[in-house]
Amino acid sequence: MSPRETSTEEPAAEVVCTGVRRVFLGGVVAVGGATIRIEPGEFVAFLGPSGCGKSTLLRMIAGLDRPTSGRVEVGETDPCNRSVPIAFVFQDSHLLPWRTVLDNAALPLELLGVNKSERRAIAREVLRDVELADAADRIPAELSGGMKMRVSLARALVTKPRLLLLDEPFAALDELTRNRLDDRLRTLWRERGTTMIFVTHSITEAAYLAGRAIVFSKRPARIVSDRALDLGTDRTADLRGTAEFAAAVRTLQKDLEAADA
Amino acid sequence: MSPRETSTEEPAAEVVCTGVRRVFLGGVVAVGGATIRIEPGEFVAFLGPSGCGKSTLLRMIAGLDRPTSGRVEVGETDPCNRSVPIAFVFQDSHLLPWRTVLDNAALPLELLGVNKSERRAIAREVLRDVELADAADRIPAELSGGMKMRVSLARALVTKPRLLLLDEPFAALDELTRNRLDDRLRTLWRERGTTMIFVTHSITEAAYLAGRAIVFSKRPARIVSDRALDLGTDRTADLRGTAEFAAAVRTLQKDLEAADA
Amino acid sequence: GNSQSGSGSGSGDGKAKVKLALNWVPEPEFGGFYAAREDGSFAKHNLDVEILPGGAGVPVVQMVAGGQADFGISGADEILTARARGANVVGVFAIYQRAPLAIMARGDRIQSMADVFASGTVALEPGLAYSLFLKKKYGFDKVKIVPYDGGVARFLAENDYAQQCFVTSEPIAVKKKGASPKVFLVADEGFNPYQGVVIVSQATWQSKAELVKRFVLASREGWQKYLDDPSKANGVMAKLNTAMDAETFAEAAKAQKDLISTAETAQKGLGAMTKDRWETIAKQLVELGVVEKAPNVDEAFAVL
Amino acid sequence: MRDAPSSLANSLFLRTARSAASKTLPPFVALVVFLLTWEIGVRWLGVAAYLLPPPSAILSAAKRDAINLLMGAWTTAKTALFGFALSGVLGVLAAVILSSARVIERAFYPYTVFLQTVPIVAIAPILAVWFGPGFLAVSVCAFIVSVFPVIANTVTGLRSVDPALKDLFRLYGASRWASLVKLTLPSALPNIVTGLRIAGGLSVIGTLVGELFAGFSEGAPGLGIVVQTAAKQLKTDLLFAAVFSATFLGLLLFGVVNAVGSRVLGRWHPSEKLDQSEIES
Amino acid sequence: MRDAPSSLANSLFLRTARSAASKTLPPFVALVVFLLTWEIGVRWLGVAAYLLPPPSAILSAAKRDAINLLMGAWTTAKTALFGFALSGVLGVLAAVILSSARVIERAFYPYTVFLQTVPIVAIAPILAVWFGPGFLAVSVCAFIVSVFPVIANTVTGLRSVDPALKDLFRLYGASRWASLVKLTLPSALPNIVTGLRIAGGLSVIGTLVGELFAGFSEGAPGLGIVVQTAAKQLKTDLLFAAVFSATFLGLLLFGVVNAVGSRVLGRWHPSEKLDQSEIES
Ligand SMILES: Nc1ncnc2c1ncn2[C@@H]1O[C@H](COP(=O)(O)OP(=O)(O)OP(=O)(O)O)[C@@H](O)[C@H]1O
Ligand SMILES: Nc1ncnc2c1ncn2[C@@H]1O[C@H](COP(=O)(O)OP(=O)(O)OP(=O)(O)O)[C@@H](O)[C@H]1O
Ligand SMILES: [Mg+2]
Ligand SMILES: [Mg+2]
Repeated sequence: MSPRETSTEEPAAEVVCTGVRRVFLGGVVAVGGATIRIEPGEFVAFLGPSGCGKSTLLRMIAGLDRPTSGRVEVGETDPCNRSVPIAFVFQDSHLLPWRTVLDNAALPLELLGVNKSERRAIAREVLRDVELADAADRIPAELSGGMKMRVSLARALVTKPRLLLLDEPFAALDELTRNRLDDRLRTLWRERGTTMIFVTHSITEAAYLAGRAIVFSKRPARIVSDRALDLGTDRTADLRGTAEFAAAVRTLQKDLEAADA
Repeated sequence: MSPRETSTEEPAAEVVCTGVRRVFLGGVVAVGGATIRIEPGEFVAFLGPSGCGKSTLLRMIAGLDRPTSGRVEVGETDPCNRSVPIAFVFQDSHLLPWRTVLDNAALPLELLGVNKSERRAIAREVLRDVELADAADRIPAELSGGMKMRVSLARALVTKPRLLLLDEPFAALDELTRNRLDDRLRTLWRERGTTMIFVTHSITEAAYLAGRAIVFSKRPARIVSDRALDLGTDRTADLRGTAEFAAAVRTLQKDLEAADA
Repeated sequence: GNSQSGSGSGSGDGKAKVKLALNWVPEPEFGGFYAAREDGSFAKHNLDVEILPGGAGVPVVQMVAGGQADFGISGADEILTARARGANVVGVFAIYQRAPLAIMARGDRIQSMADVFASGTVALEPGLAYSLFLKKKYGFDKVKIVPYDGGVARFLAENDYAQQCFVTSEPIAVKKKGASPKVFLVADEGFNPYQGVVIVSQATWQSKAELVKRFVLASREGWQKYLDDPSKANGVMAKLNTAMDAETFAEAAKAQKDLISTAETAQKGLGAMTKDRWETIAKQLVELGVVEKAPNVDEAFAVL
Repeated sequence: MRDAPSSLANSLFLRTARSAASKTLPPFVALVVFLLTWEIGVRWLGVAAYLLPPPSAILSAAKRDAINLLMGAWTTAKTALFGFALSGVLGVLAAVILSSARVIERAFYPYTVFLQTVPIVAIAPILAVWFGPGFLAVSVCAFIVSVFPVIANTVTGLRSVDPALKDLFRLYGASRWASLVKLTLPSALPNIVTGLRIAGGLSVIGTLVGELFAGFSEGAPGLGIVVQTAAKQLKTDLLFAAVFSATFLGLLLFGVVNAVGSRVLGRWHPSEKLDQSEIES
Repeated sequence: MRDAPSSLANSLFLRTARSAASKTLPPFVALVVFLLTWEIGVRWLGVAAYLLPPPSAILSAAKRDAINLLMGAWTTAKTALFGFALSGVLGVLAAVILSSARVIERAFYPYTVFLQTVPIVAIAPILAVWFGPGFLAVSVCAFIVSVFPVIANTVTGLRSVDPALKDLFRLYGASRWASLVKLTLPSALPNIVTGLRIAGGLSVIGTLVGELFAGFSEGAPGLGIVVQTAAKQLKTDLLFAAVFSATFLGLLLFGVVNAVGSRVLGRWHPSEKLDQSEIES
């Protein structure tokens, strides 16, 4: 991954949720009082049953929604102020249907005022990283489901945010591509030290990627477990065969079963 | 799963693809000459890299798209004639945004002319099977990603089609829910004997569910391998621990690596 | 199916129900008909007349020719033009012996009709025969011709602005706002078609001459009453046309008196028409290019 | 403790009141500000009252002639409403037929422009002779003037249906009728509502114009006639009073379309969604 | 072998020709059938020529008065085009301002209905006095008549933006301007195009009416004057010739809007997508 070259490295952001609740109109409690503190530069995986409130929590952290009660702070400010640059890979790809893949990927740079040739060069590079170099000139309607998600990922990676939120970015990808992108993401994290929150339904993926895994209960989302995953910093495909990895996966599995009950 | 009770059981349909090619405007070859014969009542998994052409092939089998050359036959007729009832879980949920979950799920019955109370009763039952009984009165905009896909699954299961096509139906679900739904689907298949084609990126899911797995190459989709999975008819969670299962998974993994190269 | 409007069909009390289509809202120019209705002249002649007031654009000639109304109000020039196009209507009673059509203008500069066309802006309704007549007589090359917009606001707002008018209407309205318009009748310039002409379709005229005759007699009586004392009919019309106040009604009724009642009508009765006049108009219309060849005036009007 | 329910009811009442206020207050304030600016502007600039009277003069003319205006408005309203209803029904129907096949659309859609460009003066004689002068003929004028926006918007709506949903209906062998009723028309609703919004105002102006060409009335002359006679008599205050009465009719139709629209579109369509801020507060 | 490229070119040519034919043939055939039916119908039913002349009579009137019609059409076209352009620009601008805040929309959107319901007769004197009679005043009439559909459609379009995409822009801290230019306006384009489609026809009729109230009747009188003159002199054949000239102008605008629309919307929007069958063949 070769994201935008900037001269000054911005520090990773800290995320603090304090008693965050979100009740939707009609009384659906999506998040039922979550208190989480994520240190700058952490790589955290969110796990939990379908419909438990993970996406809702992520949206609040991104400042796209407000808690009904409780507070969210990113880099010590309200995320709704947009003072901390955040990137977000939504659960659905949400591409602009009238733009080519290239210009979709370059959108955040465009909004930052980067000039056309520069932003296109950067976007082209990131598209190569997500294995979409040959689809740069197509429009979203001409892409497969997995390709759309990869464009959406590329769009999040062109900038250098202080916090990167990923909502099941690889669910629609085959295992091989997924593993490759896992590795890229991990490398990127090590290079940049960005704070990352990663929602996934794959326990192995969570264990492989994250330094910490938070498991949520069925709706309303409450924290069932919050574990550090001490599997070292250098993670390669071999890790998947080790006993520690298997143990970590098993623990998370148990947590999830508890969450589902 | 308790789908619609009908008096006469319709036989499962046979699917025959002969040299099917699909070239999109602009010269993108999505499917590059696929010849497949699927016997009535088979449960086939399609595997392949992202963007290789699986969805395109499925759409042609459903009669929603026409091959540029070659022929598709379902139950010995052109699927575009709609003479053989087919159900399809699309890769995206594609719900009617103005309808409640219940009425979305009941849609195929409504189109068949089933009266309101009856179709709602059936839909309610199927929604219970996909663990959405409490969301029956919401509209799609109020659902999580995984919930939407489950509504879409419920919609496909309310009727008794002769052929059931599933395009990554469980990708957005957590592992536990996914396993439960895998089991339900397998039970349903055994009860009804419907022909099923199941696209998935999860090798273990493919091995667990299907009696036969077809692995496609990178775009344009060509068949890399076509294997029977002789893991017995009674498949339970225990199967996942067996050596045969691990072997089957390993073989498919190899095939996929070959496909990706 | 042209006569479904029930022309002459009997009503409950044996009166013939007929419709009279006006080409404008109730105003003194139709006063005689309201007088005939109010004072019982129509009833006396066994007529039950429904008066239909309309907007400025209503197609009276077409409706009478098409049978949607039994009687209508039009002008001699329009009748001849209509006949030339195949809409066969017949004039049977002419209210205005002298056309009330006029040009009004402001300013000391203007002493005659010729001065109106010497400079400035003149508002004329496109397509009117008399505007063609004025064009032929004075030429429009020194003035800007704009379409008459149905109102008089611009007349007050702009200098050097003249416009077409009905002597009974617009001049009175602007006088009330303190302006002193100079009014020049087109009739004085040599173009003087009968106006306020009651028309019937040729078919009606041929099949129900008796009914038409009764209508004309009643109208004549009504108009005589109106000329004698317009106040009662004015009161009725004022209720129907609220834009006009009582004072204006009275002034308009006074202003039109001389155009309706002339030496000729003193002799032949109100509404009289002569073949000479009709032939003059027919000739003028041909000269102005409105119609290709002069229609036969004998069929265009009927003296009763 | 015993006060709790009543304070709850109270706060509910306050909320409803606040929401109603937030809906009616802005247009009201805007109106007041606008009228004040007009009044002062006209006086200050010395615009002649016979060109543009100040609102106070219009108001007093409206009071003076209240009964006539009301009766005129009633005549016009009936006619406009019928023309509007015709536009709604026939416009949607025409759009459905036009969209039923590409060939039909190509062949006929362009010519519907004729309805929009034909001046009433050209067809008034035909209408007056065919339908008889009065209500029906004028309604048809209103219809002709207002139907094209309904057609154009509905066609856009029908065309914009999500292709994936079309596939879904095709897959389940939906009949043309079922697809139309259960998929295409509901998808097109936001566009249809917009078309009707435009048709509302147009049916009013169509009636005003139609009254001048095909309207005969003994009883209560419609607002179109009032406008024309007032112009001739230089009663500009009355003229504007009549124009505003017509606008009020247009606003009523607009309001009805909006209300029905947001009821039908309800919570599912973004064009009818409330602001985030409104949900939150 | 050597023939291959030329046969390829040939088939490409055939294809293009076929596609062009499939676009122009249906409206042409429809027109011919319509005119024939009209001609025969009018003669058969014995409809009076002064009410509705047969197409042949209209055609010969058009030939007879070709020069007047052409010059009138030119005058009208210029004016309508300017009014249309004003509607397009100011309408979209107004809609953007209206949509910029819920309060503004609530306060002002309803009153834009006034533009749609005000009769030209009411404001013509003001326009003529302020702008002087002629091009500008008439253009303003065309603008007033045609702007509301642009506003209403654009507002619907601006409101219908996918909330998820709005979130995306919010997330990346897009300025209001950037959101407008890069998200909201492109999303609203299908609606804007529909609004312009309606405004096209309306600007033509607005010009015809405006010419009667604020134009010139000598020099090069527009089609509105021709229509009025013909109506007054019962030259119904010329009247319809002028009406059809106006319709033709409307069709031109409609065609231009369609062409620009499908260019801009291109392949991404379903309302401009080709049929499956057309892709296949
Ligand atoms: N706008 C809304 N109105 C009402 N309820 C909502 C709304 N959005 C989400 N919900 C509900 O909130 C709950 C949490 O949704 P959320 O999307 O956060 O789940 P999730 O954990 O991301 O699930 P998944 O893994 O399936 O994506 C769900 O039960 C959902 O139905
Ligand atoms: N309408 C279209 N026009 C042009 N190319 C298209 C179109 N639809 C799909 N394609 C291309 O066809 C190829 C196959 O797409 P398809 O959706 O079948 O892939 P897939 O195997 O389902 O992938 P995934 O696993 O990501 O869903 C892709 O490269 C895609 O870009
Ligand atoms: Mg989610
Ligand atoms: Mg796919």
